[in-house]
Amino acid sequence: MRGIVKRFPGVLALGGVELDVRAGEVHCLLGQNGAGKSTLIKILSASYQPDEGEIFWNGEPVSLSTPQAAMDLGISTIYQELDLVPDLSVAENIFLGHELSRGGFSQRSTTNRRTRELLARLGHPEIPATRAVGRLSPAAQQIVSMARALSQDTRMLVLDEPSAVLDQGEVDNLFRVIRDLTAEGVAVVYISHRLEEIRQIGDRITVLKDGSTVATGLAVDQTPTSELIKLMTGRSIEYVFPPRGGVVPVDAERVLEVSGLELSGVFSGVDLTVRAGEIVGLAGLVGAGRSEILETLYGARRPSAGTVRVAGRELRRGSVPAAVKAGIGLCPEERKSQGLLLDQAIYSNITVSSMSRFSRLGLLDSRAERRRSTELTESLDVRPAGVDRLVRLLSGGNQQKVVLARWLLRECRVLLLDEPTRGVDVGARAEIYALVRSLADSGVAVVVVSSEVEEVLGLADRVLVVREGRVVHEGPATEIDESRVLDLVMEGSAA
Amino acid sequence: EDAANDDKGSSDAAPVAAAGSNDEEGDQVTIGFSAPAADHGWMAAITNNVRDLADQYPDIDLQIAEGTNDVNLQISQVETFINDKVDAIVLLPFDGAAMTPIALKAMEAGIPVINVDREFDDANAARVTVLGDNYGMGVSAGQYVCEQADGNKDAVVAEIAGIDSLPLTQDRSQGFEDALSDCGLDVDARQAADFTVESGERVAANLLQAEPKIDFLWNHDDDQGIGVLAAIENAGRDEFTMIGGAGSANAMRDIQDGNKVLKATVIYPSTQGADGVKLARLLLQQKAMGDLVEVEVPRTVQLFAPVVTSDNVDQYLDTAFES
Amino acid sequence: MSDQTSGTGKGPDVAAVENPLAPSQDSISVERAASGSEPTAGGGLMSGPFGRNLGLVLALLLICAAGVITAGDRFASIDNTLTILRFASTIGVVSIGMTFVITGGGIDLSVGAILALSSVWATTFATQAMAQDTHWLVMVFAALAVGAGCGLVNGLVIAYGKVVPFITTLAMLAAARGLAEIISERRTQIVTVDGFKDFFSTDVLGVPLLVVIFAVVSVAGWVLFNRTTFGRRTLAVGGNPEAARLAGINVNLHTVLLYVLVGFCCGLAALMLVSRTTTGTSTHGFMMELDVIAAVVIGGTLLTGGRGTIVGTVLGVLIFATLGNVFTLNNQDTSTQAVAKGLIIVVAVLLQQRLARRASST
Amino acid sequence: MSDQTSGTGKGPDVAAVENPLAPSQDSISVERAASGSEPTAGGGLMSGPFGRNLGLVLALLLICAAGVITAGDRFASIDNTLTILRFASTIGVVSIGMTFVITGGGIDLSVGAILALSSVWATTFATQAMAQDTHWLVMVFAALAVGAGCGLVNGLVIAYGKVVPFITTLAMLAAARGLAEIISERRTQIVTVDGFKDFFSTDVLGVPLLVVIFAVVSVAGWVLFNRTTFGRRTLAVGGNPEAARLAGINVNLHTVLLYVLVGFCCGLAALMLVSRTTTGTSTHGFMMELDVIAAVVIGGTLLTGGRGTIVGTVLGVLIFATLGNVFTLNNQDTSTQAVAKGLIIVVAVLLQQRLARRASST
Ligand SMILES: Nc1ncnc2c1ncn2[C@@H]1O[C@H](COP(=O)(O)OP(=O)(O)OP(=O)(O)O)[C@@H](O)[C@H]1O
Ligand SMILES: Nc1ncnc2c1ncn2[C@@H]1O[C@H](COP(=O)(O)OP(=O)(O)OP(=O)(O)O)[C@@H](O)[C@H]1O
Ligand SMILES: [Mg+2]
Ligand SMILES: [Mg+2]
Repeated sequence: MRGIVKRFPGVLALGGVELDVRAGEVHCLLGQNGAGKSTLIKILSASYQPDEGEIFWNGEPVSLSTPQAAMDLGISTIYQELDLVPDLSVAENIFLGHELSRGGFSQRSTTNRRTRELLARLGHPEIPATRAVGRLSPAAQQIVSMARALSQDTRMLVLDEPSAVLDQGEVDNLFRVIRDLTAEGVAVVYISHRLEEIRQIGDRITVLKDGSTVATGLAVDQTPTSELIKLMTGRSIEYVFPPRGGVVPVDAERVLEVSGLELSGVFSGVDLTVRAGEIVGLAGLVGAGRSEILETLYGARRPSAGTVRVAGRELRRGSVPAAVKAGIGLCPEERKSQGLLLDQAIYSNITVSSMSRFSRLGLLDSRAERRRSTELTESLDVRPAGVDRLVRLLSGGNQQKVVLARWLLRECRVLLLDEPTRGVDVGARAEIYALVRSLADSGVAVVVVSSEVEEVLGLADRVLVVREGRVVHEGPATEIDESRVLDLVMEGSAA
Repeated sequence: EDAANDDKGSSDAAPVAAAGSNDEEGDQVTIGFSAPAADHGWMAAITNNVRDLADQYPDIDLQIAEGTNDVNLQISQVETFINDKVDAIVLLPFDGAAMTPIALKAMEAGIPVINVDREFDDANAARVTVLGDNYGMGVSAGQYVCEQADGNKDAVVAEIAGIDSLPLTQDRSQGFEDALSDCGLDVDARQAADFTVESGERVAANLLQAEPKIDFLWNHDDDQGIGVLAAIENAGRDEFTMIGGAGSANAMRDIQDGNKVLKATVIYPSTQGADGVKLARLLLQQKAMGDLVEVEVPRTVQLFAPVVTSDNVDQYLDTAFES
Repeated sequence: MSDQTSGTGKGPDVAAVENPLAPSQDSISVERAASGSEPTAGGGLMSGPFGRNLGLVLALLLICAAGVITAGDRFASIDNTLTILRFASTIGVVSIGMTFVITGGGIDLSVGAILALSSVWATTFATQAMAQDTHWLVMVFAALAVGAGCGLVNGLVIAYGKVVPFITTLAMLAAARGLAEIISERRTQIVTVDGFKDFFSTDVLGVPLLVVIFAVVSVAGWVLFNRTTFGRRTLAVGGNPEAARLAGINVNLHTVLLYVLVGFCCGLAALMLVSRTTTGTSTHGFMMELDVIAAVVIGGTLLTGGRGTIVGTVLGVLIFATLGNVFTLNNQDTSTQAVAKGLIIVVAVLLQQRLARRASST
Repeated sequence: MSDQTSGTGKGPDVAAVENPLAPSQDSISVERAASGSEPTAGGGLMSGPFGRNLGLVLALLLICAAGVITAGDRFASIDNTLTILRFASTIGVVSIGMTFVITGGGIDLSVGAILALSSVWATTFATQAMAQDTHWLVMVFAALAVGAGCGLVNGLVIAYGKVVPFITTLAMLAAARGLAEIISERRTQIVTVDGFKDFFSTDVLGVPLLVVIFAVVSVAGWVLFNRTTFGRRTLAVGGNPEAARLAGINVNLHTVLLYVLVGFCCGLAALMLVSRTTTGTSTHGFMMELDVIAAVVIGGTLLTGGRGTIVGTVLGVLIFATLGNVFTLNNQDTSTQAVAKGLIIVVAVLLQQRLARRASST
């Protein structure tokens, strides 16, 4: 790809990007949130048309006018936002657009058989080929997307943050598949914000910054991480977690008390106490029920048993407004479907939970809203700046920051974070960690759910390990290490 | 006209025509009745009159189907009557031609059909046809205008029609046009409404703007006429003479009270359905029409469309329908 | 990191011998957690037509039971059943087409008007004269071509003009009915071509042709919807148009085809109505759109697109047709019927939802 | 590196022109392709009402120009303007309410029926007798209470019964109109309370009260929509109900309030229509739902919820009202009107979209 330029109204998303990918290599694409990575690969898959620039395939210039044209060349793409059709079955989704059919009639048994083969190759024969995709968990949907990309004769595979919804075991599984493919001479373009993954799988690296290439073709093993970070962010960041503020005093207020919480069929007997100033991390595999625990204590699901107290007062069961009123805030797991009002401006997404603060007799003071939102987005470094922009047009990581900003504004007493750094770049990640820590220091009780064990251990004061809906371990983060957590997490599957 | 005078006043809505031995209780007869949706006053009066009439005769077992403007549904209602083997079917079709095949089927099944108001396109499809005179109604209105215009060839004539896609509206307008042309007049502005008060108001408000000066305004339907009058009132206009249609009690009372514009209305009897049911009963009980020498119920009865003015309004007010 | 994993993992080997790095097979949660606010959502295209349509079947049975109790043999006779089916046929054919359009994320308010225009076009003096001279199939061809043609116009304006379907088809509603009035000069046109009348009034093994057509269209619709690429792509176009586009589907073309399809169904329904009434008029199919959409939506097709069911639509059509029949048999007055109908609709949907939820949660 | 770029590129303009197949800007259509989506329209929310509604204003001006050319002073008179406005008032008030419901992700097909029921209830013999004895405000209260009450029922069934709005309000349509017929015994009820008639027929500085009410409701609606938490919540609930719920908004309660609001508007419109026609009847507001929804959608409110505009709705209402007036002034027959109306609707929307896109891309 040569000199790719892409403009959106008011934004220059790509200003002359260079990328060349060789057969059989894993080419990593790095860049901060909003750097233009997703835009670039959407041009590669002909989802967008570039305003300028040329694409060469095997040395020949090609024009990719429709997604079909790209697919015909053998370019398969897994998009950052899962692009599946919820009401079609797994098999139908995998073969959508290139259905196995005879005279227009679907060949269902062949399709299902090929689907099972593909899923088995990906290490997931347990996903039923005929189940509607909308009923699968996000992780399983990601597997389906992958199977979809592999269902065609692929010469180049493009993956846009595929690991975001996967836990470490799954990521390893993914890498195994990628290695198989590269061994067959397939080129892979891999986008991720987890630099350690790049180390594991990558061959060469291209770094994007603000829509242009700042470095290309760097060999992975010759480039230290610190330099990558510098290239991406333009400054050097000590990729470390903020220091813990010392032991949380035992007599600190018990802000959040959960006892005997149960959601039948999902989890049971969850007891959890979080004191003011404390960060509690929930570790576990995807599907262990951590998100459900957060959602239930937030009132978004009605528990079958148990109580939730905030500062000693019991909350009404299954009522989000009650929880919000009591001072709980939740950054949900799926930001697009659960967190954001995509077609609203950034500022109204930020103020939606604190509107009463900006209103007098129901009348909103939108100037004050914008002012406060601008302060927050600036402190979180949301790009591009400007709170009147539609959230839909932000890159993934920046959208996440908007959700965080909402609860920062609300000044809650309890903050529930479900995968807070999913899709967030290194720089912003450090900022978010620091922010969470400083919130805790100011007396907020924080609960963090993350699939990255490292993150849980590094950020939290206390760790709970969840397996199959039960808390199997509880203790200070300093007294447990990653391998022990993984042992605890895996135990069930071994049994 | 005599029918009105014979009314015993038992009901203002369903006059009992010529009393006599015909009214004596006879064999129990089951009569199916189907009509278009009662979406305007006249049509509602039709069904109300039929119901009231059936209540008066203990020997009539009336089956009334949901009023509908969907011929598909109306056909299936008649099919239900045929399946039920009712003794006779009184049918006021939404569209006469469209209901012809099913009426033929009923007749073939030995069930006499009494066709009301909107005529079938096959004479064999009905045993008796009770017709309002839509064309005649237009003619009556036109003739009245001609009379009042008194030779003035420049008179501005406006017309507010009913639902324009109905054949009956076309007939009325045709009659009006033909009668006007006899005295050298024509329709200068014509707009169609929906037989509803609301549409009458809307159309009239706009029409009054379109025509700064009007001499005569014929409105096809007195129910929508309430709206037309409201619009005239709102516009503060009174330079013309308005003629109504159908003959609602409201319109007649207005005429009686000396309304500024509404001077006349052309009756279109809302008792046709009831007449149909009565004729069906006579037919089934093998009775004949009392005042006729003829021993059979006649094949066609066409109702008269008289013009009601302040001179003769007292005579008609009792039989008028309350819309 | 991964080395740490495998180093400490004492268990995984047992579970997945071949692939020690991969998490064991059951470690990934396959089910999505059903979110509380979306009761029937997962309701499951996959969980079999029975469970999913249980509520509808039950509602239909209840209405039939009411019919039998109140009208006895008058209800439960072959003649009466055929009466219901004949009535359901025209609406049914259009509803099948509408199911595709709504599933594909659109809506068509112009079906009644297209039906009227087709019926008028097929029965003009000129068409009938030509049919007399050649063959009555000329009328059939005219109706189907006009229907599909109107659908094509709808589809083009929606897919390429990017005008929302609601507005486009509302405009078509006005235009097509107006045109029908102009062509017919607001007169009811009577069919004089005997071949046409004879053909459409034949019975097939005692079943009226209209009902046979409805049955054939239903089955063909079911196959098209569930067993062909076209049908499955319709779900994709309605459920996630962006994903469909990225999958290489020509979303615009597909949208056009959907409207042509429903237009064609309207043309067919027009022929059925013309034969039933032996007339073509601009008032045919008046307000039909609401009945059709109601039947489709009650059947379980999602108005926002992406989920549809042909079986549900057929049941929806039958529910409305039977309900009307029971009312007529019981001699109910129109206003009471209207109130009762309103209540029954809501109760039927509530019933359907509760049962569908139960069916999919087991 | 980027210098190579400019070497190969022949210039952006050429590229853009050369590649008509490339969906370029249009294809990004973040929203669903069928929704007539200008990817930028959202940006329009910010770019001031003028740019966004330019197309509508232009369409209205064109229609007015046509009026002036064909009807001269008969069109461009104060009387005629008031005629148009008086007509627009009732529909307009309901449309303002509908804008909220549609923006909130719902739809209300029962507005016409609720209006009819309110008008009947406010003019029954009993109500009028009570009004005579006490004060004509009794009638006002009756209409508003009935309207809001019907809206409440709609809202409860939709929010807590989880029945889709289309079906719920379709059921309400049948039930409310049926009830109106039963109560009025299908008679047109004439208003005899003079206080009521006098009040509603007053002028305020030469402007009829009806028009004043419409203006007040529009302004109040605009403030409520754009400047209050209620309006903001409506956008949130319509745009992404799940996210709204997780942000702490009581989505169910808000949904109920939206339907109560539109019901209240129907009650108010009923009063206006009662005073305008001096009657209450079950036929009032027949088929009004389509006109109202058309005005709202033409105005630019998204049928799928999450985006709405009060100014657009008012313009939409005025366009339809003026169009009808121009037709009548020209003595056009209904059929021609219908055809022309269909065409004009589509052209207006296309115009609006092109202009809105241009306005926001600059
Ligand atoms: N459809 C669009 N319209 C306008 N601007 C857009 C659009 N899509 C993306 N952008 C802008 O283009 C820039 C690049 O976005 P892109 O999604 O490619 O970033 P990214 O590198 O993938 O970031 P992330 O790591 O957060 O996913 C961002 O500033 C974004 O706001
Ligand atoms: N309503 C429900 N009915 C039945 N099972 C459910 C329901 N909700 C959740 N589950 C099950 O609960 C488990 C937890 O799901 P989930 O994937 O959200 O866990 P998680 O630990 O939060 O993972 P992640 O971190 O990826 O979000 C899954 O096995 C899921 O199938
Ligand atoms: Mg991205
Ligand atoms: Mg989770």
